[in-house]
Amino acid sequence: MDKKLFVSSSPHVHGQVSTPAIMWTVVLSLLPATLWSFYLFGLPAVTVVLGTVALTAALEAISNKVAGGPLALRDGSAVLTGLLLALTLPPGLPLWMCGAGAFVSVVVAKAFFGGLGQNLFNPAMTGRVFLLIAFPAAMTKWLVPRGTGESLLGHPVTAYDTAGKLVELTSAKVDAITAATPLGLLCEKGAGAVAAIQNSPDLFIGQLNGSLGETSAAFLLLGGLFLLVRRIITWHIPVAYIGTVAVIAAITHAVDPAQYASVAFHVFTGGLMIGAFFMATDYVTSPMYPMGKLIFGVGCGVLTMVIRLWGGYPEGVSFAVLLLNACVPIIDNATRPKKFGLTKLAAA
Amino acid sequence: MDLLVIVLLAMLTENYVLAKFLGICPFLGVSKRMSTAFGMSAAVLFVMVVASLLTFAIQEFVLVRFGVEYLQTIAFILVIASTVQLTEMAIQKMSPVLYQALGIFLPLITTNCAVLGIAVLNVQRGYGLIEVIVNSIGASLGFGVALLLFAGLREKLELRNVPEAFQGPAIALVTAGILSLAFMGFAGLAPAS
Amino acid sequence: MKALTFRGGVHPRYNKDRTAGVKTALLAPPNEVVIPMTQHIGAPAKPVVEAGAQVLVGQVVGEPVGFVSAFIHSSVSGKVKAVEPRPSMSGVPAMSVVIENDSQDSAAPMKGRGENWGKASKDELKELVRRGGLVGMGGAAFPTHVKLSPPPDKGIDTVILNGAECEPFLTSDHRLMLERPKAVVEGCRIAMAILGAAQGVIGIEANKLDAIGAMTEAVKGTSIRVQPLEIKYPQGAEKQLIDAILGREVPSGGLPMDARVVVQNVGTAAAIADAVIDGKPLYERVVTVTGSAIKEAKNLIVRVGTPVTHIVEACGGVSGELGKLICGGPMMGNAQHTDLVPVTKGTSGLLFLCPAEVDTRPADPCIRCGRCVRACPMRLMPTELAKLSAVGRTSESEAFGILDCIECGSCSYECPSRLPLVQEIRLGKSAIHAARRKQSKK
Amino acid sequence: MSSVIIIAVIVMSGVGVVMSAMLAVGRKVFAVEVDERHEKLMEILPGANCGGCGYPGCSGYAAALVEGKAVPSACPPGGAEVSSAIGKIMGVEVSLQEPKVAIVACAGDPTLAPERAAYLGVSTCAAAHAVAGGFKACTHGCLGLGSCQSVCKFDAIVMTANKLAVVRADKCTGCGACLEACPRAIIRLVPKSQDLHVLCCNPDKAKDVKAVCQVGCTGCKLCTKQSPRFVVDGFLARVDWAVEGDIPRTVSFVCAPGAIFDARQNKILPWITEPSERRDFEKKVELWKEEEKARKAMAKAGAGGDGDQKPARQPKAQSAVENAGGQA
Repeated sequence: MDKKLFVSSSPHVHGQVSTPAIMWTVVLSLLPATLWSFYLFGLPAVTVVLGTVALTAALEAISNKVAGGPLALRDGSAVLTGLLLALTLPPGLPLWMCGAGAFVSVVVAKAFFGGLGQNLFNPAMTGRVFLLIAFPAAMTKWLVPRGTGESLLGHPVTAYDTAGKLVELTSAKVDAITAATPLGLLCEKGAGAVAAIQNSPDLFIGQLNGSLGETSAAFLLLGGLFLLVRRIITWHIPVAYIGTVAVIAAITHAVDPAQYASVAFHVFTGGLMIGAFFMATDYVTSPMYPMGKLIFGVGCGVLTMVIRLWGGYPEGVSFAVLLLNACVPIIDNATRPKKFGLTKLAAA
Repeated sequence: MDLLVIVLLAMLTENYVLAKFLGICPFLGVSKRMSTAFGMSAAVLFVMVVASLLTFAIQEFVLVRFGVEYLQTIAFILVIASTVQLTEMAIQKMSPVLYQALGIFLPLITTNCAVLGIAVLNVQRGYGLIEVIVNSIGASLGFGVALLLFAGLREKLELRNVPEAFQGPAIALVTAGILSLAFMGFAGLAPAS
Repeated sequence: MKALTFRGGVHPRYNKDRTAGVKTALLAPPNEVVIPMTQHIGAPAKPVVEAGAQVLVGQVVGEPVGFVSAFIHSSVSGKVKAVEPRPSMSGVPAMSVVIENDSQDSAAPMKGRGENWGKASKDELKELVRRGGLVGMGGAAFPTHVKLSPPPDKGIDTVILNGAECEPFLTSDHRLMLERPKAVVEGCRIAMAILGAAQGVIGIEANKLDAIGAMTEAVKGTSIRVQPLEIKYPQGAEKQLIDAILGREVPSGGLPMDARVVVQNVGTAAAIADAVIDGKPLYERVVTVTGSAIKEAKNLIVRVGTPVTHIVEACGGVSGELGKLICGGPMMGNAQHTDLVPVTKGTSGLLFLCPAEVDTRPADPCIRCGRCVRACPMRLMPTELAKLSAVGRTSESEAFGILDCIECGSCSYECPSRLPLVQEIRLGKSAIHAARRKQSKK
Repeated sequence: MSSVIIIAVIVMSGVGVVMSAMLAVGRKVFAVEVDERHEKLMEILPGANCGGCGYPGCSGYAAALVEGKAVPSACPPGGAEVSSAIGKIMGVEVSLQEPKVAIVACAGDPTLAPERAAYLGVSTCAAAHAVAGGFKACTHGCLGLGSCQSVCKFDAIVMTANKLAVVRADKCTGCGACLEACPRAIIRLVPKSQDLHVLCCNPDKAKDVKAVCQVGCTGCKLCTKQSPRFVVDGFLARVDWAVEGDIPRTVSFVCAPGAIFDARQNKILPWITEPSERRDFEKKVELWKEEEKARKAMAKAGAGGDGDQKPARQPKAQSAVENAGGQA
């Protein structure tokens, strides 16, 4: 034999799934919501999304270069982080702020820890929370979605104006009015202020003001289901998370409808969908075992609702996910499955 | 309900480590192992409650009575230092392993600003005896939660490929920073009294 | 009947079509065989012939040293050329008896008990198995007589024959069940008689319907039943097989006999029948020769000690370039650095992969996706164990059950980052064993 | 004004008295005995936690010393200095041992001892050794993945450009950590004062060794003619430290494959590929040969006063039967 044979430890074959494939699949699953945000918010949305993704990728490339490792852009994780971050930002956020968020996401929360797979906190959520705390004004300046002039689902497109009044958008006249989000109104004025929209299909379709990617529960759900079907994520975290939010909303709404909003309102507004399907399920920063995933989901749900209902911030998804990220080591330690040979002992 | 507010405030919203940035020294020092962190939390719980009670007593019955409130800081430090000494002796006797693991950080609770902080805060807010106890328990629980979460994270960090430049305290501080960001979510949770 | 299974596992591409329908053929013995003394788990056998001696087919050339060891027989007749270390499948040279084949195939006298073996005592049957040099033929090569001698207090009630053959590419057991079902059943009955077990079960994966049919036909009138199993790897791993068929879990750290079961490979069962009925020792076996780098894939009856090069010639040679040569299946087999090594009793297959099939990409970092955790049939946490092993934190990995790992390879197969999890775990296990040995020496 | 000060002083003193009373009681209740020798020992131990003493770290060694379980001379990095300091603290006599250093007994880098397979997988020596018996044709040769280097706490092991581990005798403390790390057990501890070693562990016959390595010991026994300290077991030469005798410097060039290592050169001839360097080296060898001849002649003339040369003695160890009396 003239050429040396390869030798390696068994197994000698591998499955088809690869890390880059997983990352790009998640990116793909986010595309409907992204495109919808382009349609809804127009150019400001395109700028924020493309700008953030480009900046994230560039920062990742630089970090890799500095760390001396191979250029790992191929694995798609940087693009995914950038896209996820962008989708949690309000349309029209200045690009330099997007860059600051990208820096915190990719460099501080990820590269400092050693890059892909080494971070303890979800990079996109870390970036968003940083921006929220550093630039509260800019981060709560919401654009009114594009008035289509035509109604979807048989009634006119609506949005809140700055005074918190529901305005019907009858034509494509407004492109840049600042407005409050439904959750912001709920936080400030209670459930009465959002009564009109509480059970509106707009919540589901997402013709509302809010962060780019979080407005449309429908498209996010579509992406999430795609990931479930492709077995990229398991049902545990999304079901536990959304379920917990629904249960708490149902109880509080039943107790005091004037103070607390309905289940549909809580489930379909804010960042819950994107958080439950895309942020909380991030492999690196979520528990490994089924039981742990359920605990994680429930924990996220409880904290989200605590912050939404009684906290100072209108939305609690990003804080809740980060806080539960911090609990992952403890959850993992506590929920290790019983190994084979300990559960069904052969009856003597 | 007021007491619950005090606990939540002390534990989460005004978390001594992550929101007020007090007691960072033991937070970074003894958070490498879960077991040590647990021992430290217990020690801090004991010291905080005892020190709060003692300082409360001294404030009420000595400093105010004799009109020497300006001696507050020095008197409190004396009390706290003695309490810590006592705790140290007790731990050395009862759990030599924990004593070894805590090392220098045990005597350092003496100068731990968190313990002094709570004693001073109790006086500033004019808390009564029950409130003092509740507040100190809440604060030490908050310290414990932060320390345990952080210890769990640091245990995991040991198995991750942190770049050499960031290993050790550097990455621990970055982690603590992000954890602190996350705790900001509790802002406004329980309105300050 | 519903196909049974266990929790966890993976679904690799089976790639069995190329040889599943190919009838087993006899391979003419080579001009020279190299018979290693280490063909089994346990102490190496001691060579009992010297260079220059004349030997017959089936003559003992190596005697066991101690209880956990096995007889080794000549697979050809001819002259012993040398007794010296030769390259072996373990990668390091092993003491071997080299025999020049005189092509006479003159056999040593074989004394079996014939069809009325039922009259023989248990010890007599066990001795026949021992004299036959039988070892587990599924790959692990554990001496069979040891497996058939559990402490009497174990109360063995079931013998399970492993016909799952869950390793991709391999079809030697499949062909054996089709071509010699009676021998398999007889072997199972003998094992049951030796162990005093009332029940016999032959577990076969549901993708081998013809084998299920043939075996169902062959077990008629016996207390043995055929159990179809779900198509999943590692369905044929002892502990998983017992769990699937009987719903019993072998306790952690225990052996199948702790669940009152003895598991034998179907090939071993046939060999038991040969040894007891005909007195024929184990000097040949069915080997599946396959893979994209071999011209003609075949199931061959190969004499022990036949060099791989001889088999390659018989299969039309290598097509294109050879990238990897694996002894056994792709999930648990061992890569070889040369084809100059001889086939042993435990060689169930030879897999020839072309260079394109060898994954040379470097591993990505672990992203904690948990696929390995879901795949692990022992319900361990492979990625965590691998990391702990890599940094040498053995006490923790031991506490998390690293010693329970059966090294089936499911975790590494599933890993999207292609991390060498099994290799790290294996190293961690051997580090623990080494530390224990050191401790016991002190 | 003075009353204020007095009150303050009284208050603080009062508080202090109460607290110290509390502590005094505490001291009684929680009294713990501490052996202060432990602390003293910790001060003098090197603190590298290398494990060379066989205990978990310096603290473990100190504890074992205090308990009387360990001997004072067990700290290899500390050497004689630390041993005697320990002896002083513990109040015992210390028997000094000759300091040892590790040596990698393999000279066959991949240019001299070829690789037989392309290894893929975990990049540690133990891992590679376990896969198909290692990727090197010689199953006793250095795999060159640097596991010994990574366990060395003293930066005493360097990997050559050709992937071969070499110990730097000046930095090596003889703690033995690398011995454990090497899956092929080709690192051994040798007396620090010695600088000629056989760099080969392959016990196979000459034919088999030649097939896998250009610098492997073939067991030709030429070296035994040079010095009684060389012993050939089977087909592998080694230096027997128990045998007294001198080793002429030129011995490393008698060895046909070049498996004998001269630590003074930190190199063996086959490693030098640069032609000019090779020529220099060869010139040096010629010089040594001359020196050696002169020295021998002097010894023959019976110059008993030669200080640094021991008179040839009869070999004491029975293993040196091969001794041809090359020096007498």
